[in-house]
Amino acid sequence: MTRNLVVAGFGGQGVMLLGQILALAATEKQLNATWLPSYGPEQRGGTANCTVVISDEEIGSPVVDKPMYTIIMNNPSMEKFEKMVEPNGTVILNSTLITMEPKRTDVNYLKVPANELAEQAGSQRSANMVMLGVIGWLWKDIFTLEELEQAMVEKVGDKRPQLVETNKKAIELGYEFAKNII
Amino acid sequence: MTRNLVVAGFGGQGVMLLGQILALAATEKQLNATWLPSYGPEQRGGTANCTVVISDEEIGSPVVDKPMYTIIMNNPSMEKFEKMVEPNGTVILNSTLITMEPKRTDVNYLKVPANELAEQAGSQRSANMVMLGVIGWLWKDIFTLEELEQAMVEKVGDKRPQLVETNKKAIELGYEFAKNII
Amino acid sequence: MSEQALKVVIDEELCKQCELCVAICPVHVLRISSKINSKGFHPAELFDNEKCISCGFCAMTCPERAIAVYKPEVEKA
Amino acid sequence: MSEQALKVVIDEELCKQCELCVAICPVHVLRISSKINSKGFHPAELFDNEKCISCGFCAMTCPERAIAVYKPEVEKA
Amino acid sequence: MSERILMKGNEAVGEAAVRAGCRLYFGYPITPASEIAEYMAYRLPQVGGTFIQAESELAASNMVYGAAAAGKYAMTASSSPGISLMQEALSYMAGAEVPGLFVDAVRGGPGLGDIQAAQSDYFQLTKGGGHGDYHLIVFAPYTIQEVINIMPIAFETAFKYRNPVVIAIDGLIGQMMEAVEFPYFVNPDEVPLPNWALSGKFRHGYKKNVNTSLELDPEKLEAINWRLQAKYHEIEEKEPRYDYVGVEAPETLVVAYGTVARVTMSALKKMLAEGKSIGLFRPITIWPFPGKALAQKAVNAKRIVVLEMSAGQMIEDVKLNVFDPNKEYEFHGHPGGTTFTPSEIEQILRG
Amino acid sequence: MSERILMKGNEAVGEAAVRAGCRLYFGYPITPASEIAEYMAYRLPQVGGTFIQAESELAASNMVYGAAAAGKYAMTASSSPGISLMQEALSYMAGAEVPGLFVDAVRGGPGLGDIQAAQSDYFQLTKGGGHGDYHLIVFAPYTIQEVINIMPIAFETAFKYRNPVVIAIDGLIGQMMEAVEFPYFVNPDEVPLPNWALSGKFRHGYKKNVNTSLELDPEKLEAINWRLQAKYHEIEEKEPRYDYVGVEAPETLVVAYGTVARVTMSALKKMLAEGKSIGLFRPITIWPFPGKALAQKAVNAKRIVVLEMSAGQMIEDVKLNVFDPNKEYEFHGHPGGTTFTPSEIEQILRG
Amino acid sequence: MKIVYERPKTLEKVVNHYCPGCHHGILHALIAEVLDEMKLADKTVGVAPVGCAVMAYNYLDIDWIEAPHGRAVAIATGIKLAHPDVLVFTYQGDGDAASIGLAETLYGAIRGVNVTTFMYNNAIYGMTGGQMAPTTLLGMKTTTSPYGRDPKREGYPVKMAETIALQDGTAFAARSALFNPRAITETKNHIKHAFELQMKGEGFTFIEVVGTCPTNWGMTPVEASEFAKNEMVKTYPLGIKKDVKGSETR
Amino acid sequence: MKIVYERPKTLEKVVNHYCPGCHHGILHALIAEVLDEMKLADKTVGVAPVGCAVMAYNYLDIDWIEAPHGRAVAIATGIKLAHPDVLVFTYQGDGDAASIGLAETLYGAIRGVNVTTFMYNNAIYGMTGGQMAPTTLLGMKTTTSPYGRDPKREGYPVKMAETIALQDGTAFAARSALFNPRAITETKNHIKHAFELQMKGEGFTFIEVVGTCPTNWGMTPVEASEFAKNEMVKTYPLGIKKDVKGSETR
Ligand SMILES: Cc1ncc(C[n+]2csc(CCOP(=O)(O)OP(=O)(O)O)c2C)c(N)n1
Ligand SMILES: Cc1ncc(C[n+]2csc(CCOP(=O)(O)OP(=O)(O)O)c2C)c(N)n1
Ligand code: SF4
Ligand code: SF4
Ligand code: SF4
Ligand code: SF4
Ligand code: SF4
Ligand code: SF4
Ligand SMILES: [Mg+2]
Ligand SMILES: [Mg+2]
Repeated sequence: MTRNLVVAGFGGQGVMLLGQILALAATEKQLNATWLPSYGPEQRGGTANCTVVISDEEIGSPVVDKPMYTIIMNNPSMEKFEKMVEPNGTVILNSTLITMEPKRTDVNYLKVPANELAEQAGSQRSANMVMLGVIGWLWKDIFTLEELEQAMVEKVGDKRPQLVETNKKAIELGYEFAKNII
Repeated sequence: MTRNLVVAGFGGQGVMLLGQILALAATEKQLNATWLPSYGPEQRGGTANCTVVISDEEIGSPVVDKPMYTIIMNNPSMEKFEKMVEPNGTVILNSTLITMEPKRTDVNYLKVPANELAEQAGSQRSANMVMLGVIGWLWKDIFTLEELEQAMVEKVGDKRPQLVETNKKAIELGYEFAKNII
Repeated sequence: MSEQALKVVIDEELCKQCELCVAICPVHVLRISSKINSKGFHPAELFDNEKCISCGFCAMTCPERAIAVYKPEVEKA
Repeated sequence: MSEQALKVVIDEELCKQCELCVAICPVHVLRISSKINSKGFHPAELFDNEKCISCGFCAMTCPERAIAVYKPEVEKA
Repeated sequence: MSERILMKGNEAVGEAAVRAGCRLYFGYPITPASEIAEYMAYRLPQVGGTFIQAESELAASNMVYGAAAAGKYAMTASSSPGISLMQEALSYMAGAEVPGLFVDAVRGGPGLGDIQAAQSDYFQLTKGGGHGDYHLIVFAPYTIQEVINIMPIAFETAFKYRNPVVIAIDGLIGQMMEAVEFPYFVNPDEVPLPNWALSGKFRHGYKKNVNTSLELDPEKLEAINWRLQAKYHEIEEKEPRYDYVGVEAPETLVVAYGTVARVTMSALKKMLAEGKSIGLFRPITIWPFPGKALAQKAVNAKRIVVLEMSAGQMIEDVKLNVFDPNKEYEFHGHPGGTTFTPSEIEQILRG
Repeated sequence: MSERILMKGNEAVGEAAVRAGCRLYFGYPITPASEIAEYMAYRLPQVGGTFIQAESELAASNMVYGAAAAGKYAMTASSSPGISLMQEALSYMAGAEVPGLFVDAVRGGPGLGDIQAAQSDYFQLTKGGGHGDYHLIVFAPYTIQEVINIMPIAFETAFKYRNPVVIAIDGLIGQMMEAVEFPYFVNPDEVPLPNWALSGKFRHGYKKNVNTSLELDPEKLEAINWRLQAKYHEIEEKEPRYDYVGVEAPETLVVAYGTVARVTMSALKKMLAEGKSIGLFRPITIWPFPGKALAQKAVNAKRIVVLEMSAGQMIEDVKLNVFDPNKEYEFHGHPGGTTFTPSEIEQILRG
Repeated sequence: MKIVYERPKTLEKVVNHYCPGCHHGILHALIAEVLDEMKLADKTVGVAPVGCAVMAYNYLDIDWIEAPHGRAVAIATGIKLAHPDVLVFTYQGDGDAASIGLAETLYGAIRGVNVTTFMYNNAIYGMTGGQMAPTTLLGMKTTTSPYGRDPKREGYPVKMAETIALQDGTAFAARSALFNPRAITETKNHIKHAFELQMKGEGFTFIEVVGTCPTNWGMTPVEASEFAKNEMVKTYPLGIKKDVKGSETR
Repeated sequence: MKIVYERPKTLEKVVNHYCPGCHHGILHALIAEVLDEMKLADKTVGVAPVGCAVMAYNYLDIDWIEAPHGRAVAIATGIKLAHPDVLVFTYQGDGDAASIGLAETLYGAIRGVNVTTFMYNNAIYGMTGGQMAPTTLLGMKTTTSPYGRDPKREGYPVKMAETIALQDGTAFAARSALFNPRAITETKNHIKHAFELQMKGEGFTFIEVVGTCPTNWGMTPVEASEFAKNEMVKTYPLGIKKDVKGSETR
């Protein structure tokens, strides 16, 4: 079993954290995982993305140019990453912010109103956690919802305990959303 | 025609100057000449030597390890350079200061009381010029006495005009000395 | 001079919403607007042209030099 | 104390004939000797032990620390 | 037993050094190595160690020089332009036989360049960026775990041969996260002070310690140099490290190290699964270069493919060691901080 | 017509630079290069030029960087440890495409070493002692006259390719005297200011000049690097220089440069006179290395003898370019500042 | 309408890369204003540092060079001696000018090179993400002084303006700031004065500018400006430290 | 006979390589005397420079390291942090400490490193044969200021003791000399005081020692000492520039 995923968006959208939580959850399960960040040439602001690879074997390249899954949080990232996804791969896009129309026919699109769901959970800033929930459903063969929440708490709990509850709710909303539309 | 010569002694004995004057005299005659200094590892004081090559052809190595001629001004240099001279070569030694006995049988020794003759000329410091006169006689096929004196004046005249006369006298004494004993 | 001529003109695309101009204005006539520019910033705006004394402090302080300031001529003449 | 005991002892092999000691001696009892050491220097020498006041200035000044200085004990006791 | 923790490469460099017994870090910030310094600034005080932010890379490298000459495990980390500024110190340390650990998080050059992962310091690190005949021992790990595994070896090797050691990584290894374990913890108090250490402690009996790279007598300096060369030859005999994945005597031999080797892995495994006659030779030490092993692996190879994130540097060592004009040498490079992608490599390997 | 004058090598370096049109010298003293600075300190004020004793080699090299970026012939001279300190500036200048002349009077290393003639900076100079993929153009003349002949070419080449140029000499060339002539005198006022020069003078029409080696976008930096590589390839095609003395297709091919080549001359001529099948291939540029010409000369050679005042550096380029395992490669070296003697070389060549 | 303030001509009309509220932008603008007023843009070369201002060359419409970290004054010296009639200034961070480049900066002063150096003192390494600078205040937490700068461990803040003023080749050395219109005006006066002295060949001119780094100080721009005004100036007192032409021209 | 003066034990009994009359030898001896008196030879590491004193390691019977040119204080910092209980001093020339090594030396003071630096100020580069030093007096001819040092061309003499004194991490900074017994005694007192401060962990201690270079000044040793006393001190006034424990211990 090997899964890989690219998460892309603006610097402030928490795409790095999303990836780290997945890598952490995998590590806790004694799976192998790599998390690889990539920042644009702008020193501040601008777009950012990270690549996560999870596997029960030794991981080859942490660099992935044809990801199986992508989570895309904004238009510029849609421009850049939509075309990279592997044929038959899955594109999870934040339909709240992405106005561009999907262009490919050989991949599966999953439109998630991430910011809206996050707002329901308590804060737009948890849109990344909604997406975590969505991936959680898609990868339920690997993780339970609890395992993902647990990893989130480990990552976030110490520094910003006040976010834990909102995040949990966001993860669950994402999970439910995915469950219902798939 | 190619001649080479090593001049060796203490730092203060003017061995470098002697070599430079020969190189200069050769250059003025449109011959080729190289002058190569070598200082001991001591930064100050200690022994020093220079190698002069004069030729009417293009000069190959300015480094000479088996010189045809050597002028040796003191005991430590005798130790080091006597053995290097080419078989049938000529060792001109300063008999005023060198107490060591010549060891080789395959070279010609020329003992010159350089300091004494220099004293006669006016200053012990002109011992190097005595040796220049000796070489002048040995290399009379190349230089006239006047040419050597001329080169000496060019080298020394500007900086220490007061030395010119003494030096001239020393060169002449050396020349005469060589002429008489050979 | 027409009443409408603005004393303070802010280039919204240059503005980075730092609020230094807002904080420095001695008569408090600047604020952050609800508009959004192409970089995602809400630019500053002048909300009371009348009260503005054209002191230029906002322009001097603006790190982006997004502000131009004008003074009505011969107003009191 | 014997009259002959030297107040100033110079290690001739260390001396470099710089003359700093000669110049500094307040009572002028040092000079450069006619001896020659293995490096070719003429070492300094004390030529009037009597007059030397054992002030130590020569030793302090000597860059080679070639000088040792002694003072007669209880001389005036 | 040590546990597996998800850790950033740069932090793992710091933690590995601490666990290897290093308590002295002297550094100057530079992307993408700054996180190593930052980790050490936070971590060393916890274990009674000292972190110093030096005024420059010149100062940092000379502080390492001093601390290592005093007999202690000491290190610095920097990136390409900073490493250029350390060349004098490195040449001195090699000449005076002082150990010391240098991490180079190689970035795109020349000049200020960019801050992305690169391998274009290969020549600088392996041929001697500084003056004179000397060598640095250079490890080029390809995963965070390998960085960790190498760390104690790096210090030990430095001290064993009294020679500076470099660990060459890049921003990709430094910034990625992966689960790692630290199977060691060396108590620095138990590392004996070598008897050449400057400290006054070995002076008893008037055998003072003097550390210098100066020898004004050329004959003596030549003798010292031949002695150093003998040491380097010994290192070339004993210390080359490499890894090989592939069929026994491949037709296509790929040579790559560090990040490039790791990116190659995916394509390689795919092709091996397809039964292709291919193999990846991965130098772990780039000096000493594992040339003999490489030549052996290359015996049957028709095609030798060298992949570097540079315009072509290691390829010279590959050719010098294989030294067979009847093979096809193929170079693919990315100078300037861009990285190979797995698909690109797959395409290259499929030829 | 120029007259023949007996001159010291180091002074000739200075005089040649002045006559080539250089009016800006920035230097820091170091044996055996100090005399170049001393000559310039005395000479430049006579011709309206400027001599600056910099606070360090870092400063000196960056002053050259600034002055050359301003479009002027500028230079410095140093020796091995000082050259190590210039590696960052050299990498930057190559990256930002700034010309500038550097003289390296190579001395024995590593570290402080000694002050005698050596050739152990070959790797540092030719492989890029600094970081990143770049090359310096390196001349290695073997007589004072050749230094003089090369000087204007060195400046022109630097400006033509906008790349730093090194003239590698050593204390032997620098301190010896020989009769030389200066067949040129360039008036610097007649050298036009290139349009990339920083000065404000080319700014009219809002096309300001910006000189930088920074490019944070890795794709763009890679493109810049490939462009630089194309330039280097062009230089490799057009600018290699060498000299050859010997029979047409020798059995024994000797490869040596600089001082070693000169010392070899005596023995070589003797053996040629004896009718031996021998030849001396002498690279005048050590980068670009005249590899094609060498390979051609080596076609019939059984034995290739490389002589260097180092522990063996150029030998790698010799092997890479001849690239034939069926020849015998023989290396003889003197690391540490000692020089070959003519008899020693004769003995080596006679086998 | 009379123009009270318009964007200076020499300031290129592009969005710079500085963080919102960073004072680097103010200092850029002041230099541009003075160049406009003195009509010098056609005979000026700027030297950009390695630091947040590394791309300053994109913002002022003059010739520029980007120097290696810390070597700006050496680069400037080379340019100035190549073209003695050209105005040359270096624009540097505190790390660039006072840490890695300390020797080069001081030698500008010792040698009395006719160039002007701006040192933007934000008490931090901005570009590399908030490490300690030589100017970091005692007690300040940075990524490399995570326990707060303790002089026993991390040494003392370096006082560049004073140290430069002590050197005999310095014509002008001052420390000013940008936290309010008065400080900004003062800084602009210094710039003009320094450029005038340079054009007259009086020697090295140096302006240490107390700025801000909202991003790495973890403050809003307004808070950062306040911090500069209330805290920074305690360690870095503003004022002219040396002026060879003080009485004449001011 | 009572001993007034005997060669210090820590001064090795070898002929040094200094020129006759050079004050380097006096400074060596004073350090040796203090080490003897304080019984520190067994816990001292000296850092030799590149300069005439490059082989100082042959003359004092303590552990030594020979640093790259100018980097002595950085080397010393590394040693001191490796062995905080050991006395560490650097012995440097003026070129070494104040030109190429200016940043490293100043950072000893800024950082307040517990080491002692001796800077032998002979206004020249002795080892390399008489080039200009940062400390060369105005008007002095050297091989690289052949027309006499002119501040417009060659800049100004650098005042290290004062510049070091200005830095907050400095515990002691003084300038003294060796041209007569009184100056020598004063220098020795400084050395002892500096070593004491170092052992107490008070910070950086710096002693600039005005010396001579008869060889490159073209003077006899006696003339050179006179020149130091009469001319050097005009540019380099002797005295204590800073002493954190001045009142207590002196
Ligand atoms: C030789 C070298 N060392 C280190 C760096 C990394 N670096 C880039 S900017 C910088 C410091 C910037 O701080 P400062 O000069 O204060 O400017 P600021 O960003 O705060 O404006 C450093 C250390 C580099 N590029 N080159
Ligand atoms: C990097 C480097 N640059 C230059 C030199 C050459 N060098 C040796 S000593 C010296 C200066 C010595 O002067 P100073 O420090 O004043 O000591 P002094 O000899 O006068 O006692 C120089 C420039 C060197 N060895 N290394
Ligand atoms: S010009 Fe003065 S009063 Fe008007 S908005 Fe700006 S700061 Fe306020
Ligand atoms: S100061 Fe400038 S950038 Fe900041 S909010 Fe006001 S207009 Fe915008
Ligand atoms: S001890 Fe004093 S009096 Fe005696 S010789 Fe020495 S200096 Fe002169
Ligand atoms: S001071 Fe010392 S070295 Fe100099 S002359 Fe006197 S004894 Fe000799
Ligand atoms: S990091 Fe700090 S100094 Fe740099 S641009 Fe941002 S706020 Fe300004
Ligand atoms: S050159 Fe000068 S400083 Fe050096 S040993 Fe000789 S006199 Fe002393
Ligand atoms: Mg800063
Ligand atoms: Mg000196």
